[in-house]
Amino acid sequence: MSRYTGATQEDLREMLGAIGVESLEELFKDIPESVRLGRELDLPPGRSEQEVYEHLAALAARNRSAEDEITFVGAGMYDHYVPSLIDTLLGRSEFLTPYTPYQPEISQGGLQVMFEFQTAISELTGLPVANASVYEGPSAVAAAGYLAKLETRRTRLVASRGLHPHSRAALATHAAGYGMEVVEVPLDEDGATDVEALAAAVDDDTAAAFVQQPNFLGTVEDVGALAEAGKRTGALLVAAADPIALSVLKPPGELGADLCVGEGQPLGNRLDFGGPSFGFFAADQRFIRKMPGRIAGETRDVDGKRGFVLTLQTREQHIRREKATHNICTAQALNALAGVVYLSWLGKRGLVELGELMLRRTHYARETLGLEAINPGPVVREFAVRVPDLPDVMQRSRAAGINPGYPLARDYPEFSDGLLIAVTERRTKEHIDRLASLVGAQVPEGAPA
Amino acid sequence: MSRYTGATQEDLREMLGAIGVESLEELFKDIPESVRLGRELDLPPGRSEQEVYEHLAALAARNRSAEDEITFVGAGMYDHYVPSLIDTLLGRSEFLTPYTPYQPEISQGGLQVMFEFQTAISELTGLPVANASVYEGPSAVAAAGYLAKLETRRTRLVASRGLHPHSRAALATHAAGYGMEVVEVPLDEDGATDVEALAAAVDDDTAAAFVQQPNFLGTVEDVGALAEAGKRTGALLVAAADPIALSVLKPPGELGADLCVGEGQPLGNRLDFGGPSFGFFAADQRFIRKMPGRIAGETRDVDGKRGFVLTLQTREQHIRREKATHNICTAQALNALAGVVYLSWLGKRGLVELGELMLRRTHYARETLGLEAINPGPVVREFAVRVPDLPDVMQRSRAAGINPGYPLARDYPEFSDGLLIAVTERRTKEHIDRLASLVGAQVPEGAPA
Amino acid sequence: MTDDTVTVFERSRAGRRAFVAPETDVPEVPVEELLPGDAIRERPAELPEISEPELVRHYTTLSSKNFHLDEGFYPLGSCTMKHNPKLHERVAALPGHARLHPLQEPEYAQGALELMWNLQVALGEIAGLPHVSLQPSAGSHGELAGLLLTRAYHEDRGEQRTKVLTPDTAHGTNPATVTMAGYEVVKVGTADDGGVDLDDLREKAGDDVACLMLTNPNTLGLFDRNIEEIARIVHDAGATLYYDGANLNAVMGIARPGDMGFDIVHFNLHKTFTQPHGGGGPGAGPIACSDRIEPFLPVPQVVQRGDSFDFDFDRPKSIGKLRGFQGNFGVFVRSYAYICSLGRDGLKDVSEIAVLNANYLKALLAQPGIEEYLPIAFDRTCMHEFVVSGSGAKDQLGIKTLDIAKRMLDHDVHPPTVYFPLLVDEALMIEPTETETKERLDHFAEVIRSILEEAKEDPEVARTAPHTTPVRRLDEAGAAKRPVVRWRPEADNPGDPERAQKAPASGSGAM
Amino acid sequence: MTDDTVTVFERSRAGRRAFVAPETDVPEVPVEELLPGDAIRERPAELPEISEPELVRHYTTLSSKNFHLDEGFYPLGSCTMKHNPKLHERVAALPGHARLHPLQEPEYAQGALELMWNLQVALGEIAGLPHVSLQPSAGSHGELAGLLLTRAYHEDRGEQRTKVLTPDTAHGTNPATVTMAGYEVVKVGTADDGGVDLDDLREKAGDDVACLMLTNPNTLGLFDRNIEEIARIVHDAGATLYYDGANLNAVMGIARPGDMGFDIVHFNLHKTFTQPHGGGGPGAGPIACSDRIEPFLPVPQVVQRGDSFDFDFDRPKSIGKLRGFQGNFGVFVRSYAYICSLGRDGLKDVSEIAVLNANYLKALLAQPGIEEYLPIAFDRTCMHEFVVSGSGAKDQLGIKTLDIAKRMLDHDVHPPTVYFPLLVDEALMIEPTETETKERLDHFAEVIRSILEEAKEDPEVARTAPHTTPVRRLDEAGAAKRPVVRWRPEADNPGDPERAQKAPASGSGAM
Ligand SMILES: Cc1ncc(COP(=O)(O)O)c(C=O)c1O
Ligand SMILES: Cc1ncc(COP(=O)(O)O)c(C=O)c1O
Repeated sequence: MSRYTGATQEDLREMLGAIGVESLEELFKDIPESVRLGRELDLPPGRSEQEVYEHLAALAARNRSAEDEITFVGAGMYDHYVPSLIDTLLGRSEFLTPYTPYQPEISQGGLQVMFEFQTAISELTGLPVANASVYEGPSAVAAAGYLAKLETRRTRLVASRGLHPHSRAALATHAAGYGMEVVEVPLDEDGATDVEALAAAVDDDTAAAFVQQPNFLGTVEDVGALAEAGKRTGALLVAAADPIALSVLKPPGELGADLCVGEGQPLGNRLDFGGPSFGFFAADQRFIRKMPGRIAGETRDVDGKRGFVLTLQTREQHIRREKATHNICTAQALNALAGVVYLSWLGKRGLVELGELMLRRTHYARETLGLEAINPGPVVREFAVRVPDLPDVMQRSRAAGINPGYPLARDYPEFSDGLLIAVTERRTKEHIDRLASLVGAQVPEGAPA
Repeated sequence: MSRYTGATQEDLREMLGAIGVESLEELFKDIPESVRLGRELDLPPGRSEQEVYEHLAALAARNRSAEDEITFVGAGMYDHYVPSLIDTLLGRSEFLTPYTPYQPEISQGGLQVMFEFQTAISELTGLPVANASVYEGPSAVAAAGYLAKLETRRTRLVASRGLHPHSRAALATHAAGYGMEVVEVPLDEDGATDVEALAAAVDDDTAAAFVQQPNFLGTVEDVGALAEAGKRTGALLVAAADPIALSVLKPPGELGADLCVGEGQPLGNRLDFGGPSFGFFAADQRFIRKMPGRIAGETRDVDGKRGFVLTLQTREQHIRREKATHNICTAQALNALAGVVYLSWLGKRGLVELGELMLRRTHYARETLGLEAINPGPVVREFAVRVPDLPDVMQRSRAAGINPGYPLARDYPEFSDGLLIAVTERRTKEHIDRLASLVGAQVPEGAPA
Repeated sequence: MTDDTVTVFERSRAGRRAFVAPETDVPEVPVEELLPGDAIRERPAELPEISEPELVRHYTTLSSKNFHLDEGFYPLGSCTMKHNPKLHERVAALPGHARLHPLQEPEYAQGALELMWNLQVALGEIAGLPHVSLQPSAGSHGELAGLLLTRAYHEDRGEQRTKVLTPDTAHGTNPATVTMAGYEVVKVGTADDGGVDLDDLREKAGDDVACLMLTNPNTLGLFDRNIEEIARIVHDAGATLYYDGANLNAVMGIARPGDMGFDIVHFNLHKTFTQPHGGGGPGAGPIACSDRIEPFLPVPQVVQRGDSFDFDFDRPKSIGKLRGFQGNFGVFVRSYAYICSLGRDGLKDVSEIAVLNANYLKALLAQPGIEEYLPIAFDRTCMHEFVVSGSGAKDQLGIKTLDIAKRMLDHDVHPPTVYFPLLVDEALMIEPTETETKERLDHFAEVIRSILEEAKEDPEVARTAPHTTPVRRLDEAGAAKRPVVRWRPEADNPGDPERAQKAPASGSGAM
Repeated sequence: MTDDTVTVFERSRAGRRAFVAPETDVPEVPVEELLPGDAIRERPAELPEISEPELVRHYTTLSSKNFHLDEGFYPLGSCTMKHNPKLHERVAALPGHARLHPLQEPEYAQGALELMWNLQVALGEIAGLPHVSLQPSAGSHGELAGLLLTRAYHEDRGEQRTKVLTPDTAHGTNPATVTMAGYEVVKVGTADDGGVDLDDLREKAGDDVACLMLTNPNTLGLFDRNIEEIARIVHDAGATLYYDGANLNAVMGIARPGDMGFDIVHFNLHKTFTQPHGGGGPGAGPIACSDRIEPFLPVPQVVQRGDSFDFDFDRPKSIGKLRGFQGNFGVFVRSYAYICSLGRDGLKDVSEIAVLNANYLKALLAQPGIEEYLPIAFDRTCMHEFVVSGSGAKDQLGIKTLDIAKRMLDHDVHPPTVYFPLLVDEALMIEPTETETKERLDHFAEVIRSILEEAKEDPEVARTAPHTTPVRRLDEAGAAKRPVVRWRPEADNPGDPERAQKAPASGSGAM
């Protein structure tokens, strides 16, 4: 008997008796011998909690985390400080262990959290409707593509090259399923989406145009102009956005975006080597019945008391099956809880203070480094530069305990010497100055590693 | 306004108005100018959560903890594995944040935990009555001395040199207050308490005799014989005990001890550089009304429903004031909770399995090291050996990431080359073999550091 | 103030704060100099202003209105609500895991890659299919991956197939996934023994069929004895056989999908491998597949090179990426810890006890006093779960399955899954899981018995249940008719005690 | 099973386990060969046998029966129930703190020693007394330390003093400590303004007096305006003046005990410096003192040597050790984090808002409809807390302070401290703390008003309160008469539903 099961020998006897069988074996008689495993699984034997802890701690020790080095890597996930109260609240079994709230009367906590989360996302994005979360950023972009298909019945999707490479990849992968073609729009020499090219790319069969604010290089896009260009032929404008950047940037909803989606990790979620986090999905009112995923709504109980329920479920797979607006079932409720707690912790003024601090440190970093900028225009939390002999510089910097950023070569061959540098409130002036001393322009060629 | 206070400017205005004063200043008018500070406190300004975290993390990083080295140091506190569910349960605000349960109707959780804790301690010690915790081990020994004084009105206390040095020190410090003299009984050549010497040391004015099981050197004492000798003249026999060792050792209560007290840290509490942990205090039934500290009792409510309350409070300071049996008020409830959860986690069989594992590893370690034993007799979790050129050996061992044990010189000048080595379930055979390769007898003289 | 339905937004008071910003250590350049005027946000997002103590209280109080697994029995059919070991939260929170950036070079993430590799190996062994991708975010995402793989596989062979078969007992995500993957759903009937109707299958398994999606044991909790014949039919038609792994908890170490003939499997790590549900996620839906499907797996794949590990992006036939980065690593950590804890013996024990518990509870419900009202659908030896029909209670007691479920809420147990699977009238789908004790199962049967007996006296109690919960039955129809999906100041006046009286219509999100 | 008063022992079932032992990697020598026969335990301790899931549920369910600070208002007078920041749990749990062995050599514990040093410096500055020992385990332990220091100080001067003065308003630990420290208690009266009766003090402050123990503000929440005169009298008598720091929350950054003339101070880190109470500890009671007391401080002392830190054991005049090791370090970490977070400005803000909140709540209770029944004792501007008397309610409404307190339990607020201080008839001692919002204070006043109004209609409701709690009023007299202080199998038949009917007498611990 394992430490997680409770059946004692006595229980076993009584229970088999009540069932009316002789042995556990008998319970599996419906499984044809020919498909039985007939041997033990080829796995190690079970271990004590202590031994498992030691094993996983040893594995963890072989990773170099943001606790072990000063990292300027971002590119979609960022090393923000996660306040302690998030650990405390997410650690409460009341939030951690329930299933999706199918019984609203005993799930008001989770349902109200969803309602509050939707409100916060709606505020951030400037769009009236938000769902209770989707998986994460790039698949949220793909989900937006599917909504555009359902809405317009068109077959083309146009995506800026400023959209996160993973978002473009996920969009293409999913579109191959729902039968749509994805066309890419290039960046201009300032590292912003080429507005003319976008205008030219959309045609009468284009269901949606995708941009990202700020874009992958950190460039602040002219979303208004892109929306105008992208919606020229009746396509939807989908803006992927960094929720923290929306502290200081105009909400896409106010600039003509029909949908605003994105990666929620910066909002109180850990890096976790890429997940779990959450994706957010906000839309204009007219899409409310085409949204993917869970949506909590306010209502009353039979006594007139305020309460919350999962609503508009006729969109969903468990009711609508093949006609559902999306197949998502389990989403990211716990991560979304972290998101709304984080936003409430920051508060109306705190979010702006955080955004402005990041903004200023980002520009300070770019100036201090003094390297050739790939996107010289305004940036919010991230920027791209060209670094002469990047590999050596990376080497030297990492040897000094600083991870200077994400090399662009894999995703942008055109920027083979490009480095994407991200700043958060955890990267202080002192960190930035150390970075500059290692990779900055003034560093003498071939300085000692 | 700090992040922990809620008074906005508007609140301030309204509240001062309701009070009928102009300013906050006015509220302090009773404080004579002459004793006002009249300047700012000479402390740094407040900092953000993130900055405080970084500061404390930096301090923590400058300690070498049991996470950073393989430690064989014990001497009163031990590096046991603390199961994860203890973190989860102790982290629940419902346990973490309430005060002492003065309102039983809304404190049944805490009160039942105390009742369960008392039951577990009673089981371990073989004595019928246990309180809900005292501060920690050595002060629990001192508290036993005070009970002995109240009970016998005698003025002498006799303590074995096998009693933890801190217990002997705390006993002396407190006894100086309640006006008692402490006499020490030496150890015999086997590192056990000298029974004859104890018998000789107790006289008609002796209130209590103190022994420890196992003693500070790890020696398994003959508690039965010591009890007989110690109680010869009507003194109480107080046995300090290691609760984990009582997994395999006969409970002092079954061997004639009147009181059994000890340090609770080994029971699911962290090392925490020495505290907080808890002290346990168990006694024979006849002392129930002279016990120190809180005691939970079972009772019924007006509807006949089972419930728990703080009981026998007429012993306590808040009722009895100068006639109280002890001055303790705030004790160690949360740490005691960890203790009873830990014991329930181990369970009836698990505690024995743990004890036997430790016992076997301890003897394996002593044999494998092959050094001259200071206490050659039976030991349970700890043993003392003589180590030629101890300082160098310590050096070499620590350089290799192993903390070989606690040098006895400070507390036992007679064992200037003595090393006290502790084993827990976290110290594997492999750890022990590595220790042997560094400090064992077969290590060549002056091996390279 | 103490109205426990007040949102955090309504608790806001201008000027309060829980957050204090780190000092600005760089020049305080005006925002206007750093951003183009028309890009600057004009009005800040209306987030709550609240102190830390009140923020903690708000969410702590909300949490206490949730029923949860650490509180009691949670036999939600098809959801495998097993105990979530606390160790898993500890190891997932280790900074080496929790603060590891997803783009850290493999060289500096060897521990994480080894963990993923070990988990892949274990899942492959459990499924009997050698190739694993951990990338999908949940079960339904894994299903989508499975159909995208199927499409890629057929296209690679120059075949165009347009249909996917799903049994009428299938979970809703199956048909929904089929549509999203660009296929047409074709339903296959269920035979009298609860298994797939073989004749119907033979008839529909033409060369336009790309895949049959099946879960075995199926959603009735029954193991399909004809699984080999089914596999033969599907493969003869050139289609793939997809295994919806939501019910894997029944057969670990006993029978493997790969050995049954399945080509592709998804796992629900948040079911079988005990990732806590979090009130609706996160989860993870890794997939395992056979050699012929392997070339099409998503990128990147974790690969072993000598005794180190790396990501392989160079997979020309890959369907690409399903999401960002490598998947829900934090979930992998927990499920890997689970597999390490249980090991080969423990995993088999899990399935044996899960099946024992289900059959024992089924036996308890087959007693007079219950069975007349809740007859067992397809009464056979079940696997990890079973389905009863509320038809009897409806006809003889005048209480619906919904009423029984709602009345359970007053008894502090979570109701089973209701009204699913669809082909069972007034269905109650019961999955106790292996981590429940006999006492819990006995108690649950007693609760059902007492509800039925109470209904004989007075059905109204159940019809109007629950009576002891934070709220009672809620107006779901009204919520859907005039959806209020976010809080708005004009609708809800902060702290206004009368607010609870207001009609839900107010605050309608119309804009 | 679901009886929520069943103990963990009663849930035990032979054969269950939550613990799995690490493998035995050393020879399995029989225990008999390692231990003398008569030392070996014969029957194992009767600990519960229970699986991890049920263990977690047992204690989670128990926890939910506690009222707690993260749930609501907790104005327990003299206990300073302020918010416990969650950051403190995070930093205390860092392995560098939590797994640091107390006997680690200072060389390898520099971070811990620096933290203790910094905390000592901060506490010394706040108290206005330069020398600090962090060793005492709680306030009462600090009091004992203070009197032991006083004794050592006088003995060092060859003086024998036998008496210690305590005001009649003193907390119970003060007189209890006096006795434990081997002194005789002499009570000093309280003047009409709530301060120390100076004449009485002058009379009693003879050369046999070792110390006056005082808290200022005192337990009435009043600052003693005559503190300087008091200090003069005490010092003229050659006695020490001891400051019970439980009420320090009122004066941080505003006035310092040292500047008032106190020689020795204890701090309650679990009050003023927000260590969570844990349902009755842990806490810590550091002491600060003046130069003349310093030589007697306990060992070891943390000292700074250049830019490193060490323990000083070589203190010939020291009173020795009060406990093991260095004190409750984990508590120090939290309180140090608190001081770092608030800083000089924040600490003063704490005291100002604490006093503001107390005076505001006092003003609310001075309204008609309340004040007639709960007149304020010694009505002056209060500091961080104040005391009202239930005398009016008792005479005019026939409900006692206890009834009012119990009725509050039905309103989900924690009652104030009751029946203390002793010199106020039917006392209610109310300390809101600075972390409460105006809304909470307003609500509390409304609760009191509604209870009083309800009592006018029907006092029985309060007399029989509480009505909505997990249990109702409990038989405390019976519990003390026939104490049952541990569970016993013969008394409580596991899982027996009737057990709740049994008389408490059964299971009496008589043996
Ligand atoms: C049978 C079955 N298939 C698929 C799913 C979908 O899995 P997920 O919720 O992880 O997307 C579920 C989950 O409810 C299920 O029960
Ligand atoms: C005024 C006063 N003095 C002393 C104490 C005792 O402090 P502790 O409980 O930490 O021993 C208290 C705590 O209730 C108190 O309120």
